[in-house]
Amino acid sequence: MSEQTPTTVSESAAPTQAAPPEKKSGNAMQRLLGGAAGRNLGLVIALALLIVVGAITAGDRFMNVENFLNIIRFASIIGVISIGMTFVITAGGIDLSVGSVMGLASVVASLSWVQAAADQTSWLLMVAVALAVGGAAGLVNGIVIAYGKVVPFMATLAMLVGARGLAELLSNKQTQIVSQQGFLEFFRGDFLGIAWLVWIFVIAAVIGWFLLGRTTFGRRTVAIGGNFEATRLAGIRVKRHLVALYVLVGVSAGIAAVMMLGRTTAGTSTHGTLYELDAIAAVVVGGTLLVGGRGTIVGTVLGVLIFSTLTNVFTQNNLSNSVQSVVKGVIIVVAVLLQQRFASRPGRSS
Amino acid sequence: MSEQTPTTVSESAAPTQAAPPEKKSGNAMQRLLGGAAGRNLGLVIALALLIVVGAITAGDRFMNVENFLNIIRFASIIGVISIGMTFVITAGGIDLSVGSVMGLASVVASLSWVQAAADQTSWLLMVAVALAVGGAAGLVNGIVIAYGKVVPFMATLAMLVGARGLAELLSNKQTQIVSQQGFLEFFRGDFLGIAWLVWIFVIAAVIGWFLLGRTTFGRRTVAIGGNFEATRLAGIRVKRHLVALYVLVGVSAGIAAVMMLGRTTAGTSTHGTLYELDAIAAVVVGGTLLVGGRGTIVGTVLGVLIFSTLTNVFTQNNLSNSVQSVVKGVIIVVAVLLQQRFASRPGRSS
Amino acid sequence: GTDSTSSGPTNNANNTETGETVRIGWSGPAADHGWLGAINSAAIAEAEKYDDVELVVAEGTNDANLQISQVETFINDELDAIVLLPTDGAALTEVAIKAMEAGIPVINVDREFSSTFAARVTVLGDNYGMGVSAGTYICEQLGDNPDAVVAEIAGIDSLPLTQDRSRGFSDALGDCGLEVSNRVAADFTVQGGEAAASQLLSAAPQIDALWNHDDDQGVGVLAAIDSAGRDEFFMVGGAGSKNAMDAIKSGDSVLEATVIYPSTQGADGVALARLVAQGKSLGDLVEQDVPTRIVLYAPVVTADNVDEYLPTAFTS
Amino acid sequence: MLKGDNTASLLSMRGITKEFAGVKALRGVDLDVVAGEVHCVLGQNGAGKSTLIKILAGAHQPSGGEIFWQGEQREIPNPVAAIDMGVATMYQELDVVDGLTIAENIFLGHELATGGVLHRARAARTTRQLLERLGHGNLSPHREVGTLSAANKQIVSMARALSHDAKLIIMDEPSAVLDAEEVKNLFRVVNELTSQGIAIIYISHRLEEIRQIGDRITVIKDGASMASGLSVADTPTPELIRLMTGRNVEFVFPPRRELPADAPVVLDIDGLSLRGIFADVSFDVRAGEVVGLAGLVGSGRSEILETVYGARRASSGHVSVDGKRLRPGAVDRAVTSGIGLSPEERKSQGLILDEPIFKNVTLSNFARYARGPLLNERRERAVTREQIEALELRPADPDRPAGTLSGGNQQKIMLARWLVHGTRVLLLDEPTRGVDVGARAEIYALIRRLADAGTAIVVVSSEIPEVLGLADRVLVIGDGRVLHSTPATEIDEHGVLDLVMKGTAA
Ligand SMILES: Nc1ncnc2c1ncn2[C@@H]1O[C@H](COP(=O)(O)OP(=O)(O)OP(=O)(O)O)[C@@H](O)[C@H]1O
Ligand SMILES: Nc1ncnc2c1ncn2[C@@H]1O[C@H](COP(=O)(O)OP(=O)(O)OP(=O)(O)O)[C@@H](O)[C@H]1O
Ligand SMILES: [Mg+2]
Ligand SMILES: [Mg+2]
Repeated sequence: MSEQTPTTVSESAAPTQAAPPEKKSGNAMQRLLGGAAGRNLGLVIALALLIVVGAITAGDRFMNVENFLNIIRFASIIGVISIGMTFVITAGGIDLSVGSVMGLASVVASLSWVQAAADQTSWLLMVAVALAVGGAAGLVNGIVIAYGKVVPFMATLAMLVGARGLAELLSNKQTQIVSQQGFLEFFRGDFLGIAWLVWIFVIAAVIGWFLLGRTTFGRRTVAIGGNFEATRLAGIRVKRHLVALYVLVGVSAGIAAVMMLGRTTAGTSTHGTLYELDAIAAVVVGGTLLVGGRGTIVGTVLGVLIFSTLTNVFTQNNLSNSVQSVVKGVIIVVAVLLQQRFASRPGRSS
Repeated sequence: MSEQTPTTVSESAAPTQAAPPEKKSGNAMQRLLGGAAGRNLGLVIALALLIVVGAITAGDRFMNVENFLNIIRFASIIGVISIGMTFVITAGGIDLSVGSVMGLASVVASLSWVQAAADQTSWLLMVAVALAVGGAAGLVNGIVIAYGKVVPFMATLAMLVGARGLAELLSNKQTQIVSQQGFLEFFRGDFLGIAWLVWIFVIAAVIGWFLLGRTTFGRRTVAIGGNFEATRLAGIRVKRHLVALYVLVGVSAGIAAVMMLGRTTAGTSTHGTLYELDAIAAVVVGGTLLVGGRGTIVGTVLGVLIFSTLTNVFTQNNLSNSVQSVVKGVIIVVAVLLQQRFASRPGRSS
Repeated sequence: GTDSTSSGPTNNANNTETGETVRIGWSGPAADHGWLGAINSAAIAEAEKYDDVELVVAEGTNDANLQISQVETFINDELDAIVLLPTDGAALTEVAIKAMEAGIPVINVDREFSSTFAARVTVLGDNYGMGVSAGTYICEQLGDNPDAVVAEIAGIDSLPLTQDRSRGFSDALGDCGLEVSNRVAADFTVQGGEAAASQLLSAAPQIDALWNHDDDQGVGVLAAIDSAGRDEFFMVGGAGSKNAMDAIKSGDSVLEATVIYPSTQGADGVALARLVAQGKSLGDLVEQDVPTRIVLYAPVVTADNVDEYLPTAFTS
Repeated sequence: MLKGDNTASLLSMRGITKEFAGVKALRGVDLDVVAGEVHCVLGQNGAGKSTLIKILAGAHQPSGGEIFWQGEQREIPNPVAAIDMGVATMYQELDVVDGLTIAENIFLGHELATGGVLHRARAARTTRQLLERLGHGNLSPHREVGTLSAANKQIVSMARALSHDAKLIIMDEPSAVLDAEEVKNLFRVVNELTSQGIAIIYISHRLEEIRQIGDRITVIKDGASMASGLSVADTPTPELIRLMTGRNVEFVFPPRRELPADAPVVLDIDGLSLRGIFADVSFDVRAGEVVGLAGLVGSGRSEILETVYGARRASSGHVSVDGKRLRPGAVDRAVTSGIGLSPEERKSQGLILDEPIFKNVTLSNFARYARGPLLNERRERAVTREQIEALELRPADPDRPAGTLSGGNQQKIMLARWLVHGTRVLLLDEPTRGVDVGARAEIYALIRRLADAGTAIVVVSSEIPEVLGLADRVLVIGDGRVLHSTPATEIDEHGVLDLVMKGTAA
């Protein structure tokens, strides 16, 4: 081995020559369509199509302000959960327990002694209890996942089963009626003519959008989903962040529980059954990658609206749940397929 | 360059302290415990503990042959599904649609005209129809996943929703009674004193074990789960293989549908609800990695038996489902944690 | 309650007396719903009334496979009788026959088996009758208006009992020239009732009468009606929960009436199982044996008679 | 192209082009290989070498051009077709399945089986023979590949190539993860193969290897062939470099500077051990000093760096920076104390490939530019642009996803990350692995510049000349122990190898 590679660049080097050809410039329009806007455009078109179908088949019954508000009210609870879910999925995780935790939180917050205590103090106590239950469940999930290193799917599956059982035990399998007046008044009231339920959804969406896209918290979330090990080696406390994420989605389930209590005036262990699947479907159809590393709150909101509009169009047309299920299945596959077409970047191997 | 920095190199390092390059040799016992046998040993101990608890709390009612056969009969349907599920999970996929496909297959196989045709020919026609429905659903899943490149979670979630809807439409939401005599006679009967249901489970387990561990099909399944791209580059037609895997799990759902028809003498769209979660829990608790690359049929069978014994012990002791749910949640987490301890190799970074 | 059976004048005067101890198995669907919860607790309470009954409870499930396994456990335990509220009547028929063949009488409650050989006694709520009662009540209120809009919120559509209720309802409405204009199905949960009702209300801007199959999901239905601010119609409930009866009594909601679907069927089943197992007969009847089929009455509760029924109402 | 022209050749690729979603990776490449030769393919990072061989291996489909195999035009629609044709490939990214055993990996895709039922004993026997042929008879065929070092994985990959009845074996940078001893071994096998008439396509950035083993050379630049079928003997190295890079590169390491006598100790490692991997490692690094860790692959050098960094928790011993002890197993503390690690596996441990360059550069300290929790991407981009200027990172677009850059430029992102963070101690694990000659020179210069500015640097490299040329002081590591510590000027390659061999034998 006489020859030695060690080298220095002679100063005569033409600097531009070394650069690989500029690949991904494209024109502005292409970049836009390939990016987030393009992905959301697909969703907007899908939603618009659904609305057209609704308008044609159900006419004025569909195309009126009250009905749209109805759709949004209907979307709001699953919407809040989906926003929390967007964060964990963006970080490469998943939370199957959201529905069940929501049921548990609704039960605990409507226990008779909690309501009695709220009567003594303020209805905010019930809200606090629901958020605390959600947060605590999330904390357990997060610790088991981050420190116990149990895959999120299994850890939260266990929580799904366990929280539902706990909710049944606590409620004695009975529906608990909310009679706390302050609570009912607030959550059944509106602000500027729009139900509080809807405001909560809107506020959660704005906060979620801001948190994911504009803050250090969001940056860490995306980084963890993109490459966990690299993020850890960059000196970010990934475990602590993971715990925070599961607490976040737990709290969002707690908020959803409060909304559900307000909307149905009752707390029961059956609240939230299968919401996890609806939320995951909305998040992924919205364009968040299930493997992590890319998440979009706007997409999630559109995903939620698409599914709730679909339900509304079906009901307006007196169509059965069964047909709706079949259509929903097809929509999920087609939407994910389209997402992938839109999202396929140059540089991805086939 | 004159070197002067004080560097302390302790030559006295005990030679044993430094590990030789061949790290994982250990002694035979260690190797056994660290390997598949060790993992299964943990499951066997868990099962034995459960049986002891059953024997102490329920005495002779629990400890008798008929009761054990009862447990196995109960386990057999979810068991067959779990064996199919082991294959897709080993390959790094998942199938959320098994329960719903089982419901659909049970409905189609018990449609009145199918039963009438079976009366004309043979009860095997009903079996063939159920397997065909399961296989067809699996084929759709497989094609969407392998060629459409939709993540398995979403593709099979869509199938979960869609197949249930289709089953409801076909059955008109009514429970269809099986009146085909040949079919009923066969499935009511037994062989060597043991119900056919149990035999089917045993045969499926043996075939599954052989297929996964002793054939090129199984080897390739493990390889795909371990490293998809490397397997593709090794000249394996990975897409075709993936499709075959989803057809396999679909057919196993079809077999489960036949067993369910035999056991309940009725086909309905509600058969198999939530079986996907039970099957996934059994497979993962059994030691198959959810990320793929390692699968064990023996573990899966033990996982299924643990959950069904648990249910039996609870029933024998008059304990409520709610408590059972909580216990089940805890068991899932603890089992996965233990699995990971057993499976963790020396030298793994923390 | 079965108290009325205790004072039979005939050869059955000994019905309340403690007889030989019998072990009775009880298995029902998952009590994920107020009515089913009430069924469960009423059955247990009934068993506790008797010194000679030991109730073995296999807790509810919605999986036919598991319920079959539970019944097999009962058979294996050689219990004296089994009370079974099947998650699906047809699906549990086979194992019920097996129990009967093993000499264990089966009392079938609420959801009927597909074979008469599967049960010694069948206790049924009258689902068709419920629909008829609700339809008839609505006809009485709206009879003079042939264009009235009648809406229906059903329970779980795949259950035969839901189909029976809907059939009874539309048959009764048909008699007065009405029909169901909007129908949605919920799932017997509060959440499902709320979701279905809010969608229904937006689909039907003007309603005259609404029948909701189930008072438990009715909590959600009423919440939805309230948030939509709708009160142009009246509503009839189903099952007869305490909440519903309280609302009827107070008269400050759209809920005007409810059709009872007794939540004491399971308790009846336990009482009958005891009689059958001890070889006793039904008081007040002349028959030597317990009859094979008992169909319960589905009365309509309104503000006029609500006080009469409140004590039997179940807490959802 | 006329068929007749190619009858003498084994393989002939003509005018191959390849476009990835708008990216022209190949713009017309010709490659001719005759039986029994070692044909080297040279080019800078991103020139298109791997793309070309992936087309030949059936892993990619060409956008244009023709392939002739033994004179006949062929389509290679998938990897199966290539293997059937007689082309076996060792890919650049390790292409083994971790969960399978060595034997299972070797026969993956062409399992020894009858009717789908495996012959496990026969596979184990054949595997043992193959491993012996490669000089690794000590490896058990039943060992799980996931527990092997990168070098041993490369051996498995080679054994797999041998297990095919191939006429042409493609080796894409096989030596990148091998040390000097292993490379010798590799060349022995290559010679054996060529003497049997098997042709080899050999890709490497180490030009001295080309000189040692190669027969003919094809040079690719920016996706087009610059020269085809040059004879190794007749082409001097500077000429090759000029063909590859379009400029002249001299063979010198940047000059060392005398370390000031009062240079303070920045990093102090005392009795550090990681059970089962290395034991009792002690050394310190002063401001402005470059310490190199030399040793064979698998000697535990990467683990030493990772443990110093806190990515693994030491079983005993401690690490201090500026006299302050670090908490073991806490990467975040290490980073705040001023340590930075550029890990061995850039792609899996270093970069978030889908994220833009600037987010990768600021990954360790984006919070510093944030106002409270609010990100300030404008400042992040500005800072990144400064680094792009300083390091001549190409392309100079902070928004380009990191995954689309060449290996050398990806390495520069890692360095930029620690530069913007302002680290006092830089741990570099294989900083030039897979990096081309030109970029390599730039990285060497950069490392020296950093040291001169007072950074304490630890470099691990499997290329002993690189360690000797870069470092002020060299620690020789063998079997998880520090065997020797000496100024770099007082030891040569043979000295290091002697020490390592003795250490291993002991
Ligand atoms: N799947 C892909 N999608 C898009 N672009 C790609 C893909 N694979 C490679 N490229 C691009 O093609 C060009 C050639 O890459 P290739 O990997 O062939 O280079 P190479 O010569 O092997 O470099 P190295 O020496 O670093 O291995 C690069 O610009 C690379 O970014
Ligand atoms: N996860 C692991 N499980 C078991 N052994 C491991 C693991 N990681 C590393 N080792 C072992 O630790 C030893 C040192 O590892 P490594 O190959 O990284 O050393 P190195 O000196 O850095 O060599 P290289 O030049 O390949 O980086 C090797 O023998 C390797 O087999
Ligand atoms: Mg390459
Ligand atoms: Mg290393």
